[in-house]
Parts: sequence; C-alpha cells; structure tokens
Amino acid sequence: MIKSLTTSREVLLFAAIAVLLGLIATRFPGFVAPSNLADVFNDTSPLILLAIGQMIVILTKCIDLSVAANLALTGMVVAMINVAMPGVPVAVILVIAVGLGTLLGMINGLLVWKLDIPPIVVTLGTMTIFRGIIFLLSDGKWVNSHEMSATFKAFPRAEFLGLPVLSWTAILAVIVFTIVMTRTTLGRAFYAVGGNAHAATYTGINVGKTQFWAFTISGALAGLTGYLWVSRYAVAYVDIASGFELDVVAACVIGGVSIAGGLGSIGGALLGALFLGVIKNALPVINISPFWQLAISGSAIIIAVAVNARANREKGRIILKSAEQAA
Amino acid sequence: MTTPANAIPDRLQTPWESRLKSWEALLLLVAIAIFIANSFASPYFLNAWNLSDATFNFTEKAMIAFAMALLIISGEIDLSVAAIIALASTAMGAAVQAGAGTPVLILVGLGTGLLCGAFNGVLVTRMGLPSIVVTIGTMSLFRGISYIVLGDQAYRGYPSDFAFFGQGYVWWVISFEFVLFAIIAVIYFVILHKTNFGRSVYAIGNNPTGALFSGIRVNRVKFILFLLTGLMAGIAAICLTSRLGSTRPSIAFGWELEVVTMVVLGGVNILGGSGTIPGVVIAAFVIGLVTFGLGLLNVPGIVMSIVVGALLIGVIALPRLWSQWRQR
Amino acid sequence: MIRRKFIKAAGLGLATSLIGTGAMAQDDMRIALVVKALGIGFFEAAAKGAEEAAQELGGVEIIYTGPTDTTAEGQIEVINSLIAQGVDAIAISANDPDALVPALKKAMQRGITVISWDSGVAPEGRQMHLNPSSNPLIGNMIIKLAADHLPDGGEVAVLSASATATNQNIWIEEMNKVMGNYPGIEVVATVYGDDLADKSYREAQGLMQSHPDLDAIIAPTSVGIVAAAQAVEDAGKAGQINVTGLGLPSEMAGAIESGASKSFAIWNPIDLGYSAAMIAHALATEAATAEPGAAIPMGRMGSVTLDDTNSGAMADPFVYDSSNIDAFKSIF
Amino acid sequence: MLMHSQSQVPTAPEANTPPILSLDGITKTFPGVKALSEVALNLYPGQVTALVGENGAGKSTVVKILTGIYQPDGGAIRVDGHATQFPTARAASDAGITAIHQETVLFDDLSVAENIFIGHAPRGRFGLIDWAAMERRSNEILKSIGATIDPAQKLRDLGIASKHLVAIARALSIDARVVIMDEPTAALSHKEIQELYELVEKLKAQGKAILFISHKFDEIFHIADRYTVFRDGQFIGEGMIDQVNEGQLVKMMVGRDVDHIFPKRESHIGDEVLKVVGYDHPTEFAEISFDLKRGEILGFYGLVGAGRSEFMQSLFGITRPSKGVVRIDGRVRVIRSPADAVANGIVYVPEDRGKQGAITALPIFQNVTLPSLGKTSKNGFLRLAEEFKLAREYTERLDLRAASLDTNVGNLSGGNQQKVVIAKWLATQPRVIILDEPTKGIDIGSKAAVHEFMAELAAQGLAVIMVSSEIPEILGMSDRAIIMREGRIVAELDGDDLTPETLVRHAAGISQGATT
Repeated sequence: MIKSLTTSREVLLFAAIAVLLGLIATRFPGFVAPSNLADVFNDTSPLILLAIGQMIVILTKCIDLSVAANLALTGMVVAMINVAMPGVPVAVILVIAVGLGTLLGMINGLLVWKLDIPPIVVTLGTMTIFRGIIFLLSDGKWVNSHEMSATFKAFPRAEFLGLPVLSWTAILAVIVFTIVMTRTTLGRAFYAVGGNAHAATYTGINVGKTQFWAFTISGALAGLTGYLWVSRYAVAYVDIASGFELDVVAACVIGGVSIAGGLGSIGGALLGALFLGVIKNALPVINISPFWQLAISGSAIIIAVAVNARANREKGRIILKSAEQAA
Repeated sequence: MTTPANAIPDRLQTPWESRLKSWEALLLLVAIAIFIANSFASPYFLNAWNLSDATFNFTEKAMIAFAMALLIISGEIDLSVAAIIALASTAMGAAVQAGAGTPVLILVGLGTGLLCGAFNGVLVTRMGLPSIVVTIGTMSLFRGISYIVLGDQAYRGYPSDFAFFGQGYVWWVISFEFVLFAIIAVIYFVILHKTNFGRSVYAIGNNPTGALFSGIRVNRVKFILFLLTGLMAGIAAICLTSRLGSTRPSIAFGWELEVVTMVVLGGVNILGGSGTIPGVVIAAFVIGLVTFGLGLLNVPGIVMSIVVGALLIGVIALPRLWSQWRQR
Repeated sequence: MIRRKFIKAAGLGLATSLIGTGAMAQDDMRIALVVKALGIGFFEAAAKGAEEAAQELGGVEIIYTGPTDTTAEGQIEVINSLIAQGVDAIAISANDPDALVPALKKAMQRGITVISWDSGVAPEGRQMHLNPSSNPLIGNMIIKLAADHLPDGGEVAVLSASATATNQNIWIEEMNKVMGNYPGIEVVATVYGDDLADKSYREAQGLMQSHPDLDAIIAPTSVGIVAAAQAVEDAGKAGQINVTGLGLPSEMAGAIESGASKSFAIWNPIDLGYSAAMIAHALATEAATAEPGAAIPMGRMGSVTLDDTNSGAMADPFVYDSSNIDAFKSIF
Repeated sequence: MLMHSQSQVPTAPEANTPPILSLDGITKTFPGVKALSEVALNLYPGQVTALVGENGAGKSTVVKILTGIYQPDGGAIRVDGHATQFPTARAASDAGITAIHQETVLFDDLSVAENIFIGHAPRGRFGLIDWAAMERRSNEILKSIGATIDPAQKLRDLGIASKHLVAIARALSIDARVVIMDEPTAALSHKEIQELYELVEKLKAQGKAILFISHKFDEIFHIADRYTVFRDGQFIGEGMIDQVNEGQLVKMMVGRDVDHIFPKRESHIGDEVLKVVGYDHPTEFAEISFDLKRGEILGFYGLVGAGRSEFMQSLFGITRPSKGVVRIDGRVRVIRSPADAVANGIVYVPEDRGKQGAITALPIFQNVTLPSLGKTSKNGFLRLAEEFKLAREYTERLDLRAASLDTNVGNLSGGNQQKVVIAKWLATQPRVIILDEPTKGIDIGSKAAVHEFMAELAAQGLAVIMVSSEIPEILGMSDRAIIMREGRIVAELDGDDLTPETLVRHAAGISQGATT
C-alpha cells in the first residue's frame, strides 16, 4: 500500500514541485512561507477533490467531461435552496449537494453501463445538458453573495487547527480514497477493470458496474465541490467553473494517471493538482504575466505524458537476457 | 465441402439497400423534420437571406469536422483545433502588423495550421503518445502562445479585400464560406470513400495492428491526418478572422467540443473504424438548423446546447434501447 | 408577410444607414437589447429599464437577449438571428469592439438601427454610442474613491474585467490621466478577472500576496468588485484594504457592512437601459438623427448630446456608502 | 459409441462415486450459431477428465458456462446432484469452480499477489484488504507449485511462463473442488510441463475434479483418466481413457476416419531468394543468419518463447533489428516497415489472426485487397469492380466459404479467416511467405487444406518459411529446419538428421539423450 503511493513517478513529480517552489522562492521568498503555501493548498482544494474522482474514472478507461458542469449545477441548486430557505442547516445542504452530485454521476454511469455508449460521448452530452439545466433553473440569473446566508458562506472558510474546512475536506478525501483505492475490493476492481477488462470479467468483476461506481464517485465529489465552490466564491451562475474539466483531466495526466486505464494513484492526482495550483498561484506573484499560464500548463501536460510514456514503455520479453544467464 | 467456392456473391445487399438502412438516412429524416418544424415555428425561417446567414453558424466548424471525422475514424482525436484557430489567427494578425497583404495572410494562416498539425502528429506518431492527452496539452499550449503574444490586445486592421473570405458572397445569397464548405465536403467525400488512402483510414481505425501487418504505413497515414486537421483549422481561422475582422486570443473558444459533437452526431464512431462524410454533412445542417431555428425564437444559446446534447446521447442511445427492448 | 418584410429590409438596405425602418402602423416596433451575457444583475436591471421605456412609449416590444458567456462569436450568432427576424433596432453592450463590426454593419445595411451602450462598438459598427457616464468623470471617480480614504497616499491595484472590454480600458486610461492630482497614490498592478467571479477572486488574492502593502483595490466592474470584496473579507483584511470601484448596491451591501468596501459608485443601470431603449426608438422612428452635435431625447432622463465620434454620456455616477446603501440595496 | 466407465478401472477405484459437477442437456445459442446442443459433461472427484474436440466443437463455450461468463439457454448444471446456476463469475467461484484459462487473463499493472487474490483477497480489520496476509499466502501457494516468484513484483515484469504459473497459483488460491485447465501447457517449457503434471497428480490426490482441455494427444493419454468428446457443439461420447486409442478418439472428434498424412511432394529447390546475415536485436534475438531458396519450405522449430516470432516480425519490418543485413536475390534491401517488406516480396501470416492477421470489422474483399490496393486502384482512386475480381480470384483458389464477399471477416470461422489472410498475401504475388503457426487453432480438415496449399505454393516456386511448434508438422512439411532456443539459432537440420529426437534435444538444450 505504501508502495503504490510512492512509485518513482510520484517522487519525480514531488521533486518537480519542490524545484518549482525553489525557483519561485528565489524571486519571491514570501511564496514559500507556510501560511502562503496553506493558501495555495486551500485554493487548489477543489481541483484536488475533482481530480480524485476523475482519476478513478480514468482508471476504469473512461473519462468524465461533465464534472465541472455537475459542480455548477449542484452549486446552483444548493445556492437557490439557501436563498429560498435560509434556515436549512449546512449539514442538510451538504447531504443535498453530495446526493445530487451522486445522482448526476449515476446518470453518466448508467448510460455507460447499461447502454454501452462511449464515456466521452455520454459526458460531452451531459456536460451541455447540465449547464443548460442550470440556465433553466436559474433563468440565467446569478445568486449573489448578499443573497446567501452567512452560515452557508461560512462553512468552507471556518478554520480548524489553522486550516480552513475547504482544505480539510480535500485532505479527508485524499485519506479516505487512498484507503478505498488500496484496501477495498471496489478500489482494486477499478484498477482491474482498467488494466484488463477481459480478465476482470473472468475474475468475477462486472466491468460496466465498476465503471458505473467510478462515475458515481466522481459525481459525488463534484457535487460536494459544487457546494464548497459556490459558498467559497459566494456566487452561483451558469458558467462557474466553465472549462474546469480540462484542468481536472490535466491534473490527472500530470499526476501520471494513464489515459489507457489501470494506472494511477490518489497521490499522483494530488500532486498533479498541486503542480497546477502552484503554477496558477505563483505566476501573478512573481510578476509573470498571467497570460503565460495557459502555455505553461499546456507544456506541463505534454512533458508529463511524454515522461510517463517513456516510463511505461512496453518492456520486451527479454528472451536474450535469460540466454546470457543460462550460458 | 461440395459447395463450389465461386458461389460466393460479391454482395448480399445492393448499395442502395444498405444506404436506406443507414444512419445517414435516419439523420436526414431528423434534419428534414427540424426544417419543417422551423418553418412552422418562425415566419422568418423560410427566407433565402436568413437561411444564408444561418450557414455561418456551422460552415467553419464543419470544415474542421470533415478532417476530424477522418482522424476519429482512424482512432485518434484532435482537441487542439480551436486553439490552432487562435494561433493561426494571431499569426495572421501579426503579419498584418508587419504590413502583409491578403495573399501572404492566407499563406500564414494555412502554414500555421499545418505546423500545429505537424506538431501534434509528431507527438502522436513519433513518440507514440495518446492523442487525446497530447491535444489537450497542445490545446493549452497553442492558445497560450496566442495569449503570450496578444495578452490583452487585439489585432485589427485587416486589409479590406481580406474580408471576402468570411463576409463575401459568390452569387446572390451564396456566401464564399458556404461554397468553400461544399467544395471541402466533396473533397473529403472523395478522399474517404473513393481512394486507397480512405480505405487505409478505415483499416487503421478498425485494427491498427492488423493494418500495420497488412503493409499499411500506419504512422504516415495518421501524421497526414493530423496535418489535414491542422490545415482545415487554418482555413477555418482565415474565414473566422475575416468574418470578425479582428483577432483576440479567445477566438473560437470551446469550438473543439462543438466540432467533435458534430462528428459524433454524424455517425462517426468515437472509438474509430466507422463513419461517413455525408453523415457529418447532415449533422452540420442538423446542428445549424437547430441553433438557428431556436435563435429565431430568441431561445438562449445554452438551451440550444441542451437540445444538441440530448440529440447526441439520444441518437446513440435510442437504437440501443430499441434493440435491448426487442431482445426481451 | 414574410415576403413583405424581406422586401422592405432589402429595399431599405440600399438607403443610407441612418434611415430607420419606420415601424408599420399595425406592427409593434421591436427593439433588441443585446447584453454581454445573460444573467448578470447589472444587465437584468438594464432590461427592466428598457421595459419601462417600452411601456412609456407604447407599441414597443423589447427583446432582451445575449449569449450565455461573454464571447463575440456568441453575440454574432445572436445578431444574425435578430437580423433574420427583422427587428427594428439593436442596442448592444459589446464583448468586443471590433469583432462585432461586420455583423452590425450587415444589420445596418438591412435597415436596422444599431446603437451601442455601456461597452461600445467601433464607430463604423453603430450609429451612436451611449456611455453610462462621461469617461473622464468615471476615470476620476474611481481613483478619487480610493484616494479619499488614503490621505497619506498608498498602493492601489486595478482589477478589471476582460482585457478587451472597451469601457474598462477607457476608464483606466482616463484614470491614469488624472493620477497627477492624487500625489502619493501609486497604481502597482492591473489584473483581469474576465468578469468571472472565481477568476476575479483568485486575481484579488494574487494581488494581496504579491503586494503585501496594498491599500486599495479598484474594480470598475460589478463582478470584480464583489469578488474582490469577498477575497479581502476572507483574507481577514476588511478595513485594511479598501475595495472600491463600480458595483451594484444590492450586491455590495454585504461588503459595505463588513468594511471590506468603504464606498463605491455606479450609475443607475435601470436608467441606462431606459435611455438606450429611448434612443433606439428615437433613431428608429427617425425622430432624431445620430450625428455629431445632435441632442437625442431620452424621455425622463433628458437628452444626450453627441460628440464627434457620435457618442454621448448619460449621467454622472452616484456614490454609495454606509450612509445610503440601505436605501438602494433593494432597488438594484 | 457411448462408452461408459466400468468399475474395474484400476486407477480410479472411486469411479462409481457420483460426479461433483455435471452438465445435463446444456444448450447455448449465439445469434446465427448454435454453439452447444444438449451436451453433457461429468467431472468426478480425484479424476482428470479430458475434453477433446476440434476447434468450434464448443469446448470454450462450456468453460465459459462453467465459470459463469455465459448463461446456458437450456439444460441443467448440477453440483453434487443439485441443480444450480452460475449467474456471475463470482457464483461459479463460490461454488468451488476455478479455471486456468487459455489466454492469460491477468493484470499486468498489479502485483503478483494481487493477481492471485483479486476478487477474494484476505480481509483484515474493518473489512479492509490485508496486504501482508495476501503476500504471505501467495508465497505459500507459489512455493507449493515450485515457482520462485516474488509476490510483490509487478506482473508486467514477469516472463510468459511465470505469468502462467501465476495463473495456476490463482486457480489454486480458491479452495476449489473443480479445476478447469484450458490448454494449460501451451506456453510452458518442457520442464514446466513436467511440474504441471506433478501438480495435477497432487490435485487428484486431494480429491479435486479436473477438466483438462488439450489438443496434444500425448498429453491427454499421459494425464487423463477419462475423456469426453464434443463435435460441432454436440456431445459424442465419454469413457475411460485406457479403453480408447488415439485413432478412435480422432474418429469420434471428426466423425470419420482421418489419417492425417502430410501431402507428398517433390521439392524443386531453385536459386537463393533470401539471405539473412547477422540479425541482432537488443533483447529478443541475436546472430540470426540463414538463406532460403525458391521452392523450399524452411521450418523454424523451437519452444514457445524461443524468439522465432520476434525474429520473423523483425524480418517483416515490425520491429527494427539493431544489426543485420537482408539480401533478396543477392541485393541488399532495407526493410523498415511491413510496407517495405511487402514491396520486396516478403509477406507474413501472423500467429495472432484476430489481432494482427485480419481486420475483422471489414468485409472479406477489402481485407484481401488491402495490401494490393496499388494494383486494383487507378491513381489512388478505388475501383470496386477490380477489387471484387481480385478478391474472388484468390478466395476461390483457397476454397473460402462465406455468404458473400462483403461479409465481415469477423463472421467467419477461424479456418476461413486464416484463408482470407493467406489470400490477402497471395494476391500481392510475394516471393517469400512466412507462415507463423499456420495451423494453430484450426480444425483438422482445414489443417490438411493449409498443408496441401503450402506444398502447392512451394511447387510454384514460392519460398516458404513455416514457424511451428508441432514436431509432426515440421517433420512432415519442411525441406530443412532451423531450431531456435533463447533467441539464437542452435541447429540447422535436414535429411536424415531431421528427427523428433534431434528437434527436441536442440530446442530444449539437452546435450544428449532425448525426451518426449
């Protein structure tokens, strides 16, 4: 279990982040101050949460392009509930957010499982449908800060042991899903299904059902993040987190999750998200025009996938080596 | 054993029979239904100029969709097409600042498209990387370069004759863009369905290993497909830039998914191996008609996207649901 | 009916762009109010104002429309469908000053009256432009709001909307012109939040990190100012960093209360929408002509006088602070 | 024809005990195909039952029904006499049925231990997977089958033979009463096969019922106690193995007397066509040099994993050699891709038909003309009439059977698919044809046809390279044989030197004495 957390790929990425932080520190030492790093982590938390879900989906050889739309829809729904009924406690809001997100994830999962539609088509479709539903629900109107209740907005910001709840949620998710992925049957089934669907069937694992659960988890995390996002930025509208799904996929790819399925870890997704988070937060601080950000993260994706491909290159059967040993 | 082998007929169905039962036929019915519904829903629909204006909603995307269809049939994908438009448009804008005339602008636009396509192609075919990830990366990279070059600025001041490509009319209501779209559709129809190259695209998409073992130069074909996709993005960049008369780095944002949607709606299997150009042409019209028809009713764009999203899932799900239901 | 409309439009397309379509007696005049994106509170309020104008004029139908995200391509599709419907006038707040010109030119050729308001279009793409207020006034106002609370000078930063938003850029330009009047005030950075709440929030956070001594954030955009106020509040710097600029009282009430913002300014968006509709109607009915020096009536808002680029200003911005916020926060 | 067991069989005193598992009247239909028609199968404790039949007889379908992958359309599955069902793979394994599959159905990116225990991993506190226990128990099982594999290793890093041992360990990790072995020795070396036999004896002693599927008769007669024969999805007969001989069994399998005689042919060996000098590859093979003449059939023999296919694919341009020269008609040719190879008249019929040989989703005629499109087209434009003409010409020569030439290859039987692949290459009019295990997994009838055809090709002056793991095939067809072991050529034999003993000795690296 420890082994799966610390493969060489993650060490490499960790080193890359450390080097990056070092470089930033030479230009702006304040960036690596613990309090600032905590801010960066807090800021990256939504990306971490979504990357965990996305990683599980990609692990099963699927992709979920609807996460950001799911987040936005769930966020809008809880925001509207809060406006309509400011008295609803945060605990109930959380349940609704996770529940609705789960439901939306299940819709994706069912279409993939029962109708065998390619995941990219399913989630491309639901992505636009979810966004459209937000528009229909809200009539295109924004839910603004002043309309939300104080407790609704306070939850992600509340500090506990010096860190905001938003950060704790990400940390908790990392821990929980590390255990799920390494120590439970379902977690291992995700790896099995993506690694070799044929073999998984022979092992008694239902491939479609496992993919369904992956989408469900991804949806649940997107729903949770939906509430956290909306309450943290204190605004909800149709286009929140627009295009964020690509950041999420990018975080996974940088974190060494193989798009071909079966390879990846929670640690990788976490580090991939942090890598993007550090870049995003550092650029304005070290006075590089924010217009560079897109090109940098694009290059990071290309480099990451090239490095991973090199590491995973199919090894030969090494017939000769054994010949030399025998000789 | 006694059956003589020469009893094998060439075909069991005539080409017309199989065409009638095809996806394209179904899609054509959908298109006709939408056309009729639109004519009833809005008094402004059946009007030559309005229909002509409506084509601008899809012609540029469809041009890319043809090349993308071939790429997807071959089992690859290019999500960087919209970013290539941005980069090609930026390059043209920079050329204008340097005093270039329209012919040079065309070359710059096409050249940038080809270069970007080649870059994708090299990463995918030479380094053996998965195209979906590579092109998510280059999608950020290409547009990122536009942002670095342009930042918060915009390029304008395109020569007046350059406006023809996006705003010109060839004859009466027939716009230059529409003519270009039609010509490109015919060219891609011939490439995919009438040439050896098209046959190898299908072979590769169905079984890349088998195609390689059959002596097809798989990587060369894929590389050419990436080049073509880049080239088409370059052509679309010329049209769009001409139509807008200016360049910003956010130009054509999000088009890659609309192009993929068009291709998939056209019956191209996202997993590769099957699909036709007529299907993509009809899908382009379906999307164009839906968005224009709803636009005439002042339905917000996002609601149209629900319709398109539902169409996308529905047209694939319904036949499967039907066959599942029949098996009961 | 369809044919008639078409012939009418095509025939008038030959005439000069300044000639309106002249509403048919039995038809309602249709004025399209095209906004940057649907759902933004500011524009919703403007739409209310336009409806008010329509009521007052009678026989006028307002089509309130726009894309769902702030792109020029989206607005072009909207404009194309408006042309197809043969509306009588388009009043647009543009996402891009240049990219919309060809589409709007086409509209004018088909005999549609085109004006821009709030965020303008290049002169060849419209008949006139209505600034909510005079640009120099706004430029001066936003820096004055910050400076008033910094008697000893200090560092301020600007959080703008998208980099291509014309109005934002002009205001910042005007602001820079009058910086000499405010000694000790230094603009340390200009960042862009693209009128997206989360991006604006992050940009504001970045400003606080990179400029620890920051005293004020000026956000001349209603989305940016709310996000910046939230970021300052979350950083526990309410009272230390003053967020000011242009915002809506309803959205900024919380920030005034928490002290994250001491004051801000805005013109009345209802008045703006009202005025835009009035002007569009006046031009479309040929009751007025858009030419330099002309005064175009705007109903209860008086009239606007056009300068040599055919643009004019509606009214002065109004300042809101803790003393008057409660009276306005429920209005817009 | 039915030969039921008698109690006097000495090796199985408990033969009268009821079967652990029995299939009764099982029927399974796929769209258009009746795969199984009311078949029966009985598996007894402590006995090995060999299931024999040609390809397409329904053996794999039975395995899939027994392991819960497929659901039968009719009939009963009985465990200890009680009718039951296996709706999922899980249900079958819970009933104590485990299988070692033909293809290794394992996970490359998971550890050895996890491959063994996936689906039934030992649990610790809170129901979480106990990795330490899993590795410990894996180690025990691996040791018990004589494998020295680190359970913490990733499966990807193992060779094929080791992977197979992991598959066996996986089957044993389930406390099974019924063990199904579907061609278990296909990928194993001589030594490993011996170990497998010992393992089977051990399982028998533990009272487990074993279903053993194999094409190798020597193996069947060595290990099995009973046999069951299927033909064309129907049950033909069952009985004790010592009451039949090879000929009877074959007759039951094919429904007629078959003496598989290799075609008599006279070799007309002509000039040298191909000369390979010093082909090296960093990991797969080294120092491969040989020549090949017109009209000659050159056999390549060796154990699985000897590097034969790897070399052939390199000769065909799939992989690049690090060193080496190919001469065709005496002139040096550079082959960087299969396209180059085809252009130089070298074609390759791969072993993996479905993946490498045919493009199963495309119609027959398109498969046949794929490498010859240059001939059937004009200026790069397709001419369908020409394509059909060419396809018809070559499929007729091979006596292909299909509904139409635009039928997808995937809808054909294995033998007919192989004919399409061969037709495809003949249409290019090659000079050298490489056939990699040309008759593997093909029914006996088609096998003979392929052999005859091969002889005919050689007679027409084509140079043939035949890679085969079957000694009779090498002996029966080759003019000359090259034996490879561990990536190198260890012997080149012809004439009287070409005997089963020499082949086995060189291939296994045994200095003297022979084993069978």
